[in-house]
Amino acid sequence: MALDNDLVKRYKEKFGPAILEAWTDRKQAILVVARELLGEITVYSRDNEKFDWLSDLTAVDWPKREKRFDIVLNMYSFEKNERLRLKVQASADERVPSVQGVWSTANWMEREVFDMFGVIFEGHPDLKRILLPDEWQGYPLRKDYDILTQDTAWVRENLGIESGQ
Amino acid sequence: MLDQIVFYFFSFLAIISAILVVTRRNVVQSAIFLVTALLATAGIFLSLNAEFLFIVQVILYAGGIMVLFVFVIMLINMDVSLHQIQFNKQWFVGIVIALAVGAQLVLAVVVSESKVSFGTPAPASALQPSTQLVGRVLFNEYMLPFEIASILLLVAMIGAVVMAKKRI
Amino acid sequence: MLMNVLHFLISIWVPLVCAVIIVAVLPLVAGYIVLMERKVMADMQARLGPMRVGPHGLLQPIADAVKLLIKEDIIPDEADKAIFWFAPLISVTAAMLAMSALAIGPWFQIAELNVGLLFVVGIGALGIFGIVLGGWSSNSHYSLLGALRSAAQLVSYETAAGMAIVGALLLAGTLSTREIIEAQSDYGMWFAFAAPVGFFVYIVASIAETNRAPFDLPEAESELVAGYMTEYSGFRWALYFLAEYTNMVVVASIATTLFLGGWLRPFAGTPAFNFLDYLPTVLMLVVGLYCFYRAPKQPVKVQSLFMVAVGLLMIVAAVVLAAPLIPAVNNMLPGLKPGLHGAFWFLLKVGLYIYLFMWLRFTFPRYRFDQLMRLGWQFLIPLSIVNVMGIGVALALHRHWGWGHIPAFGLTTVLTLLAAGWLGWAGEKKDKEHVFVGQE
Amino acid sequence: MPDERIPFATHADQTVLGADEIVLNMGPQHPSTHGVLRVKLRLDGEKVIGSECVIGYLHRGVEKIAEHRSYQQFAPYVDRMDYVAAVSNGLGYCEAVEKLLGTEAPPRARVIRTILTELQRIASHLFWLGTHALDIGALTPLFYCLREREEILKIFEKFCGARLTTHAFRIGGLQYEAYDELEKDVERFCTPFDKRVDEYESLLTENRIWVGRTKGIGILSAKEAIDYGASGPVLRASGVKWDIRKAMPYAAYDQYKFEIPTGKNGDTFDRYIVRMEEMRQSRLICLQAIENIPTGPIMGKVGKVLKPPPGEVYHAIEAPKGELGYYIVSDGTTQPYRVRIRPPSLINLEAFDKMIRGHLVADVVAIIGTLDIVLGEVDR
Repeated sequence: MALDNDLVKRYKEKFGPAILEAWTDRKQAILVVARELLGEITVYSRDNEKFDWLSDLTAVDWPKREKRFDIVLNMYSFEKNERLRLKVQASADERVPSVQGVWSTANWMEREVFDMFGVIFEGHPDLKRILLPDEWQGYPLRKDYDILTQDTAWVRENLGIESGQ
Repeated sequence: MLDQIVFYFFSFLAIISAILVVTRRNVVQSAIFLVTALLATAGIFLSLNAEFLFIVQVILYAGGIMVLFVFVIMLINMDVSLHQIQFNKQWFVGIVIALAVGAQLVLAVVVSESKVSFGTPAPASALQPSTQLVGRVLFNEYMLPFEIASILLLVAMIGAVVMAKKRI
Repeated sequence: MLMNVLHFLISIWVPLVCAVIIVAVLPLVAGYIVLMERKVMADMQARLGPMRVGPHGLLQPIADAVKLLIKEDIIPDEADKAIFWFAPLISVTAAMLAMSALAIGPWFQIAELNVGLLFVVGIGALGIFGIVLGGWSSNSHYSLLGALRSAAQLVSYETAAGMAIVGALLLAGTLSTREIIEAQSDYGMWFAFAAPVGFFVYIVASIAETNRAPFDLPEAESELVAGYMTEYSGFRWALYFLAEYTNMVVVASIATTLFLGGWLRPFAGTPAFNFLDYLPTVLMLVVGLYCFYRAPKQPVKVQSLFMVAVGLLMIVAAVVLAAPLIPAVNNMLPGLKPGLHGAFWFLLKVGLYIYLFMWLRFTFPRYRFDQLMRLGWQFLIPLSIVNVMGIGVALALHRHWGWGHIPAFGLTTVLTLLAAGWLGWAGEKKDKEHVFVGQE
Repeated sequence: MPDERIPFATHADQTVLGADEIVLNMGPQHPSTHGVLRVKLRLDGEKVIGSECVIGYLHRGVEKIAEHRSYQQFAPYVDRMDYVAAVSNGLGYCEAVEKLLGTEAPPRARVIRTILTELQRIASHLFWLGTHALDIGALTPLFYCLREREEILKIFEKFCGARLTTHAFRIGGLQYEAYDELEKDVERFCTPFDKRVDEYESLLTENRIWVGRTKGIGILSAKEAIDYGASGPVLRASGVKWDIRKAMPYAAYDQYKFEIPTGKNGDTFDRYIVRMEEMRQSRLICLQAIENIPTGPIMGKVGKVLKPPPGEVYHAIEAPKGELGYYIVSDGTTQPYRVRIRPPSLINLEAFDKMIRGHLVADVVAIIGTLDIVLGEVDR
């Protein structure tokens, strides 16, 4: 359901074409914004719209789309008691501006997204794997990642036999 | 007889550990042998019934000063000194001086024994308890030197604090 | 010459036997203190503690010792082998040597030294070498940090403990352990009542010196794994534990000797309390009868038998303790009563003191290192110095102005407590001004 | 042969005093890192001047597993994240999927869910208190806490047969009717429980050592807490009065009266006080809930095969550790397209570096303890 309330109007007024889409899903507000302006939009959200708490930052992979990744930011405002979801789309070789400078908490969340999806965040101070070992190959939460590939490769390399899986 | 055995045992222990202190390269081992030497000396005091001296030796030197030594040694970087080659090798001068001092000592003993009579030493077991005596002498006859020494130590302590602490 | 040696040996047979008893029995005692600790802990934490080996876990220490003996003795590759090897021995030797000048009852003393108490304190402090060298030679960060903490802690609290001891020594006027106890008999009161502040300082300092909670930082398992013992295993590790528990016995014995009247019975000078003489016998009897009562309820027959054996042992002990109370026996062997009952009272007091340690351990959280140091240097050491001055004043009032004991000591104790209050208040105030580093 | 050992690691740069920095590694096998957390500390003497948490030792790829399971099949997996508070995890997941389906659990199921979740909060806080106190050196509270937690686990066992990883709820409601004495059991546990909390407090709150070890340690101001995304007791102890149970009520929380305890200084002591008070409030909620459990069905109208319409939902609940969020994307099939779990432990742990700087090594365990992390949830 398309969303067109005061909030969206304010965003559109401020950033114009950078607000690509706005709708609600299960009564939850979602804004899709331009990737390049993510930094400015988050600062505006935090300071002017009082969405001062970043509760979550994650990604979703849609391999069939041209821009396969959705970077999803869940923000919350203590003042308004309201959540807002920002989405940015990026293709595999596009860089997403880091929001680590806006919310310190984004540091590890972006590392996790990099770890799991291979999305590179521009301006992140220490972008490296967080949950998986540093030498891990591939990005597990991508839809085209096959757990067995890595598994068989590991077994072949370390045990010298063919994996039975 | 037994006294002599005890005495020679402690003396040899002290001398051997003292030699090891200066010849060991590993600082920690040197420190341990220094403790042994000090304790052996303390043992000689004890065999002479000088209990107070004995315990002062143990508490102050072995217990107090050496703990600080070991403490400091552990904190410094030991591998540096282990690999250094000593550059001021002056064995010759050292030996000459040592021989000279030794000869003087021997001479002194020989000369004095012929001139001065020491008298026979009292058997150790006949001595009075020494702690009270030491205390009394220290606080009556040598009151002033004792107090001067304490003040000196106090000054040293305050100085150390001032030097160590930038801001008081 | 052979005759000489023989003669010498005959002349020292009592101390020799005592020494053998101490060396042979202390490891066992340490094992049972561990068991007692686990039982006390279990009791305070609403559980049972060891129950499997022997009835009520009575054989647990022996099982533990066997386990530790047959365990592999691991020496890290990077360790300084020789020092790693003998460091625990230093600790144990120092702790056991310290026992030699202590008088457990008028009969049982290895060496009556003119400087007895100084000897105990000085030799006991040598154990620190074992800790420092062990920690250093393990070549591990945890060990080294633990050893450094331990050394710093021992040196700091040694000072406070020493000053607390000086207070009691002023009262006694001697360093010999035996004469100190006799002095308390002359005063008609234990020094714990004449110098309560000194006693308090000594309790705190002795806990810190033996690395017990709440001052167990050198081996704080949640921070430094096991401190200086981290790399040790098997019997070498057990030796450190033996040293620690022996040290506990040593400090408890010092406290008993100095402040709790040594082998003296409570109210030793008051005939109205003479019924307390029967307490040792009654206590042993009660324990023995309880063993008999519990014996049939043990699940295994061997355990029942063992329980009966323990009960019998207790009854025998009761009979032995009761013997000097019979006038005929007492007339025949007049030394028996002070000897046996003295040892009983001494050990009882030591046990209660150790129980206090355990109680505190299971009640309090752990101090942090800087807090520990602040407590030692800024509170306990000044307080112990004030305490010494207070006792000096009291003695002067008593000897030169003829005050009674109670007004003289009462007055100075109140003054010392005031000083303690001021010290605590000032420290608190300083704490509040303290800026936390992460918080500028 | 001179030995070439280095008594102190001295690779780091020199500080002003000329003393060497040490790098101390804590964990992953360390008694007080609550599992397999590894912390690299840069020390100047005993002072911590920097830290880095190395996590992932318990990573099981829960989010990937979700993409290959049906909605119901995935429900037991979430119990394995925060295994100290499995019921809360289950509640969050079930409610998120219900929201995605556009249904709601019937009132009776919601009240029972509330009771069990609050009991779980008490159990989780008890376990936190015991281990936190143990880390700081107080041995005894742990056993008292486990004694009470045991009672709660017994109730769980009676309710669903499992004690730890309960899988107590089903999508749409409950699978089984509550057993007969549930109300009585809960009442028997809750009535004396406030006295028990007082008992724990009497061991710790006034204790000088405890206060000395926790006051002023690991301070997180309200602004910093928000910046670091902290939630739950960590956020509330910093003075932000925010609780999802009040702000965006779920289950049956809108029916009950309770307070949100907050702290002032945001230090370890305040977090301790906040959690203690939360246990009391949870007890009150339980007592209110058992007074009036509505009758009726326990399972809503959901089919055997769940096919939520395409779309996405983010649903968060107030787990014992903080905001536990589920972001589920559906593509209209029986399996979720993407499940993102927002783990409160992980995000609270992120503030660790900020909190530890300038403190001593001994405070590391205090701060890890006060963050109340469960590595199963941090690593997922």
